[in-house]
Amino acid sequence: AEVTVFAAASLKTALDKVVPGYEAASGNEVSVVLAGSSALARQIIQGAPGDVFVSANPGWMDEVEAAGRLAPGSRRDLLGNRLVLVAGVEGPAVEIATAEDMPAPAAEGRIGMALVDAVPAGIYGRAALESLGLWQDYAPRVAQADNVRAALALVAMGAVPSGIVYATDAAAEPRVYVRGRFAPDLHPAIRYPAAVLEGSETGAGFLDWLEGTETSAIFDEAGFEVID
Amino acid sequence: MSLRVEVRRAVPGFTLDAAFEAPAGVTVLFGPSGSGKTTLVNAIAGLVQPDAGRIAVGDRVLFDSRAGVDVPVHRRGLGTVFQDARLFPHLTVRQNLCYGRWFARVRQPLGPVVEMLGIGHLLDRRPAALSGGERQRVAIGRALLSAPRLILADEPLAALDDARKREILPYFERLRDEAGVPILYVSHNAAEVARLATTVVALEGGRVVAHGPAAEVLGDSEVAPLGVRAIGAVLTARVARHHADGLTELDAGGVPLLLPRVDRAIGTALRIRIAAHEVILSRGVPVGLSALNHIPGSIAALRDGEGPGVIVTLDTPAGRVLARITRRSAEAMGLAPGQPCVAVVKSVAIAREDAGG
Amino acid sequence: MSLRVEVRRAVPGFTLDAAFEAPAGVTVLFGPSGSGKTTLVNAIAGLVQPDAGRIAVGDRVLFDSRAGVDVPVHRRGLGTVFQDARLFPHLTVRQNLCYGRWFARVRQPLGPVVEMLGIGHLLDRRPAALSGGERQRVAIGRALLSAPRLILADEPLAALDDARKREILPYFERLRDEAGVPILYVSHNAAEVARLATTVVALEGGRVVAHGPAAEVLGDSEVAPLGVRAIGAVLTARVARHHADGLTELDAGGVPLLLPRVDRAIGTALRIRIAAHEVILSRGVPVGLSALNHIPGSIAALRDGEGPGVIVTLDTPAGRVLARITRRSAEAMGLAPGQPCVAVVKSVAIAREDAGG
Amino acid sequence: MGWLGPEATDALLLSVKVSLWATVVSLPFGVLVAHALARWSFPGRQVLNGMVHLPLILPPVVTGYLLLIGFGPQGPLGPVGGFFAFRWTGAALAAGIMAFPLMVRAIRLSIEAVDPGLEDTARTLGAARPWVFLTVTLPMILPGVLTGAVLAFAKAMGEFGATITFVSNIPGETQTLPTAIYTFLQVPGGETEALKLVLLSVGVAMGALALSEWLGTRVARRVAGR
Amino acid sequence: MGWLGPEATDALLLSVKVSLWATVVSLPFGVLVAHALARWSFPGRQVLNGMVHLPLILPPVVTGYLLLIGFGPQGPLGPVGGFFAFRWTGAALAAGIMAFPLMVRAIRLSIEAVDPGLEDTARTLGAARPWVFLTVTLPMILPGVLTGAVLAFAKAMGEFGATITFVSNIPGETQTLPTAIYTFLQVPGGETEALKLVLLSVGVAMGALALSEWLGTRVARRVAGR
Ligand SMILES: Nc1ncnc2c1ncn2[C@@H]1O[C@H](COP(=O)(O)OP(=O)(O)OP(=O)(O)O)[C@@H](O)[C@H]1O
Ligand SMILES: Nc1ncnc2c1ncn2[C@@H]1O[C@H](COP(=O)(O)OP(=O)(O)OP(=O)(O)O)[C@@H](O)[C@H]1O
Ligand code: MOO
Ligand SMILES: [Mg+2]
Ligand SMILES: [Mg+2]
Repeated sequence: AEVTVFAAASLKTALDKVVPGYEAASGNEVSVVLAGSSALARQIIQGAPGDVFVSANPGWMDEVEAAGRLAPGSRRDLLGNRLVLVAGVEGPAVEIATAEDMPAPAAEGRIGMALVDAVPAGIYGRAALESLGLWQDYAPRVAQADNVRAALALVAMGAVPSGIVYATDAAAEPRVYVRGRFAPDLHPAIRYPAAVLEGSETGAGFLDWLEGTETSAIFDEAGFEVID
Repeated sequence: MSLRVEVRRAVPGFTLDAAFEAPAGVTVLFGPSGSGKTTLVNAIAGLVQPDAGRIAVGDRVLFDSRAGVDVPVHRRGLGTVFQDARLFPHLTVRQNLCYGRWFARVRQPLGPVVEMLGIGHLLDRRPAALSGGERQRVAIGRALLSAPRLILADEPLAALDDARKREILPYFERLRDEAGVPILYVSHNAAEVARLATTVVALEGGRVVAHGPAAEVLGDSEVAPLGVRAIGAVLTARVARHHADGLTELDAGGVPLLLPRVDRAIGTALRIRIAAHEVILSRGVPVGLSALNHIPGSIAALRDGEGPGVIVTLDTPAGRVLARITRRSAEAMGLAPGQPCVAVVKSVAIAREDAGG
Repeated sequence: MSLRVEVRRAVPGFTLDAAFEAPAGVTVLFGPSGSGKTTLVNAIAGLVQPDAGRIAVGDRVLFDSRAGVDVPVHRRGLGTVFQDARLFPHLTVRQNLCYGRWFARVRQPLGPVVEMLGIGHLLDRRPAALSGGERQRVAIGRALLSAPRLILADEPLAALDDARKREILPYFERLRDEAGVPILYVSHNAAEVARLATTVVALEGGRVVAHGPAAEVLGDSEVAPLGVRAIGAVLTARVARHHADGLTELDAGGVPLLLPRVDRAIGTALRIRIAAHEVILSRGVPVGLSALNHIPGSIAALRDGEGPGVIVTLDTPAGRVLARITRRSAEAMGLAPGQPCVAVVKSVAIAREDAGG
Repeated sequence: MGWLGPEATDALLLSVKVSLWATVVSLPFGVLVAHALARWSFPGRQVLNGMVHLPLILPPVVTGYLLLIGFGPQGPLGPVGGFFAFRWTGAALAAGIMAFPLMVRAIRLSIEAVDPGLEDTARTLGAARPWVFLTVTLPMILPGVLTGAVLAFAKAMGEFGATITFVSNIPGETQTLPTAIYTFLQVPGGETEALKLVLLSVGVAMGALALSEWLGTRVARRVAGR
Repeated sequence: MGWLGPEATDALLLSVKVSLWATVVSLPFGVLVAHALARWSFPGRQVLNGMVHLPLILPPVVTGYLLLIGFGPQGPLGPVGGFFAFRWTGAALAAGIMAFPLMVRAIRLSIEAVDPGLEDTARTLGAARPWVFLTVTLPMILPGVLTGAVLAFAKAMGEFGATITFVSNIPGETQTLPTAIYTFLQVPGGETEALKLVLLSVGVAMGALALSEWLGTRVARRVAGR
């Protein structure tokens, strides 16, 4: 049987590692369709043939659910993530809970973020800065990229001194250094909801596999918080 | 089959308003540069739409503004040869020639046309590799091969040298005489006009200023539409004998005329043109002169021409003959209407180029 | 200033290999369609590169394959008039005319050229709104106004009617005589050749088949490069008197010749052409004839021409005169070398068109 | 193509297939529309012109979105949606639409350069307008048509936004080279893989371009008879 | 423009500014490159041709990345990077580069349609090649140049991928209409706002298109003297 998984593009690395194990165990063939959560959600609403949807954004999962495209009761929060402040220069990593905790690289030059009104990582980041009371200050300096990977690339290439990205992205990019971790309560919880799509026969099995211990290790290694 | 044209068309700065009838044969349209010849040809071809008028070839109405008739260009069955050759650059000469044939009612063989136009060695070339004259010859062949009901030729020979002109003119004559295809022929060249024209239409400033059978229009000393040098008489003669020394004797109303061999059967009617400026007048029959042709007659009129010239109209058994001489000679000779007089014409002055069948 | 040309250029199917020298004045280049005239003109203009050769105007070497000289087109200082007018479509007639002037060493006034060419009413139009002839006239004006060192004219008058031709030719003559600008002039037209040519170069199949002063080449009964009709003598004469009746008397080596008024000062030297086919021979001085000009002389040679004709060369005080008559007349008159004979030429037969200053 | 890995090979082959179909199928329409815009006058000419250019003006994502909605189950084109939705045919459609303005412009410009006098002459020789088009205009504009086709092909090879929005990024079905590149760019360290694909895509498109230049010169020489 | 809200108004004005600059500044280069490709022969002609077309072939994001790397601190163009980085000038650069192939193609086609005989004639009349170009070729290709410019403008108005990747999305500085549209499309329920901006953008580009058609006909008529 085949399993088509619609997943937010940022999950690629992890899913690439998960899939072979599942295929070996189940004998099913998995096709991973990667794109922005918004594009995937719209396509699912328009009838895209899939079995599982893993969104980087609860909002878009809500939309899909409202459109009646989810297998009832199959939605769950699969993963969580942390926001970090990365910089091109090495230094100690701090926990950021107040404005004073912000590391030096963020104080000057532009800050790379994903679109602060549209892309989840950007929305969370803006919320965090607002909680810290820094948004007014930082807003003019923010360079918004169309996705969080592009924001990270800005830092990696030295185009900006610092950026706010997911911990998972920072972990895999050798050219950047994590200089701060935002306290989880500064922004709404970062959740990657997953669900089986309506009418799918193979989706449930794959979703269960995603929650298995073997996969948890993979996600954990990639820097995600595995939610039980 | 005759062509009837009645066309009005105005563009800023120029109004064409011309009506004429062209019987079978060649109707030559002439007039100074900018007089509207090309515009008229285009209107007949259907390439420009007249503001008003009617155009018919025989019974076939091609355009009638009142009846709302406007036959599409490709149904008009006209062969056109334009001033600029307008060959299809992407086709070889052979393909250009065959283009009209694809659509023609009748498929003529390529051979005779190719040979007549001397373009056999060019068949596989493309137009860009042809000289100006070569191009024009191919354009003529292309039009001929489309088996048209009427041929529109807009100065088709303007770019050709004299030798080629002499070679191609007979084909137009043959078309006129044998195929019965009417030809509307734009030309500046007096010799071409005289040789080809059955009917002459003179345009000036978009209007017809003279119109009628070639003999009349060209023989009328008051109408000099081609300029003084073009005045001349057009006579009809029959081939009487072919002499052994290469001369052909014509009989023009009883008057023998000698000219270099004309390859026509004895008895054939020919039109010959005697240009007024090539005629010498003599009081009596001249002796000891190299000119062989003497046409006796009596003076019908003396009319002052342009400059120091006088145009003398002579009534002769051969028809009206015009002579352009100086006023000084006329006075010295005491010429007056009613007087007998002999027109002296060198045999070779009735040139082949000016004699047509 | 003279033009020296020596050019070799081969394209598949055609090889141009021509060398000639053109002294000051007009050098007419003629030959049948496809003989390489346009190719030669383009080589001189610098628009096609010869495979080998040398081209120089006066001291100025424009091209020399051995010395590696190849002056860029725009530095050659040549005025060109092409077979197709090649006007700039985006410029008005006025702007077209001024184009060459912008770059010219000398700024001639527009007025005289515009008037001479009769294009005053067209100045604000664009080329697309001109007739074929109008376009060509503008092209001529444009070249003239660029104040060139040498004018290259590739059949500039081919598209013009006779009246316009007659108007424009004098300007080429004036250029030749007054400005000392050498002109290389491609033409098919015998009258143009005779009138303009100082030197004649005949091309055939890419080779020079005849070359020399116009009087020689055109007066040589063996070289008939323009066809039989073009044979004629070119004489030099001086304006002797202007008569009240509109005739001008010339003095050609003591022989008086009358022709319609020539607007030149008394004493001016003129070249006149007497076409062989327009000459009538008479054993004695003829009487009672309208032809005014009698040139006495003696027969130098009798040569069989094409067809039934004979070409008679007459030595006269005015120079060599050629007459083309029928063999029949020659025999009837018993003509033989050494005999005295009179050439009879109608005054108006020495036409203005064929007389140039 | 072992060094590429099976996914990349799939993406490459799919991209070429999608781009070829997009080009070939849209070419007749492109010629037709270009001819209409260059030579006919009819009501709605300006509207047609505008519509042809829309994909150029709109951000590709918007075009993709409009296609998604249009061919969706509720969309006006829903009935044929099944043929395109989330299939390579849809990718070809998206690529074809995005490339269409380029194709039309190139062809239109070359039509406008054809001397109408030649077309007139063909008509006087008995050819009805469609024949004139086929035998005179079309052969003369071949270089322009070729240019238009290659531009369209190149554009199709690079099309990303509209494709991924309309038919997603399904490996083996709609994952073209550009979407594969995007996927690699989404993961840390994917740049090397992405670069490989970029070079591949550039190679193919440049090859097409060079071929077209070469063909174009030959065709132009033939047409001009030089 | 009250109904638009200040951000959308900013984006609109910025888009127009960026697109105009992109078009105007690249136009001379476009004409030059088109002329070189159409009429000169020199070593590297094919390479130049390929480079000009690269932005068409590459997914826009890749072009954006290449610009980012090229103008980055370590990039070969780093020294002038400051002029472009995260500024509207950079947006104009990205848009200009993306639009360049369209511009060059349009102009090139119209240059190829100019009768070389006319240029030859101008040379015989004393004009050196640059003068010939300015006084004969350029005026005759004006319709093509206009077409190229408008195509480039329209493309620039719709350019998104390369722009956001190169200069990010900084409201008032680099937030063009397409990025604003993208932003709205990313959030559930943002379609209505996005649609508003799409219509706006389409309106501007269509206006430019219509203007160019009108001008083009006039210029063509003037040039052809009809
Ligand atoms: N599109 C146009 N707009 C304005 N005037 C025009 C247009 N086309 C032609 N004319 C004018 O119409 C007149 C007739 O032109 P036409 O080409 O018919 O002349 P023609 O008799 O063929 O001349 P030629 O012997 O020089 O070829 C000319 O005065 C010309 O200037
Ligand atoms: N590009 C070319 N390739 C091959 N042959 C050519 C090319 N250009 C010209 N020719 C040939 O060269 C010869 C000379 O052509 P050219 O145009 O110089 O003749 P021309 O004497 O000017 O003729 P016309 O009086 O008809 O204008 C012709 O036979 C022509 O077919
Ligand atoms: O994968 Mo996302 O939708 O760019 O956060
Ligand atoms: Mg005309
Ligand atoms: Mg020639």
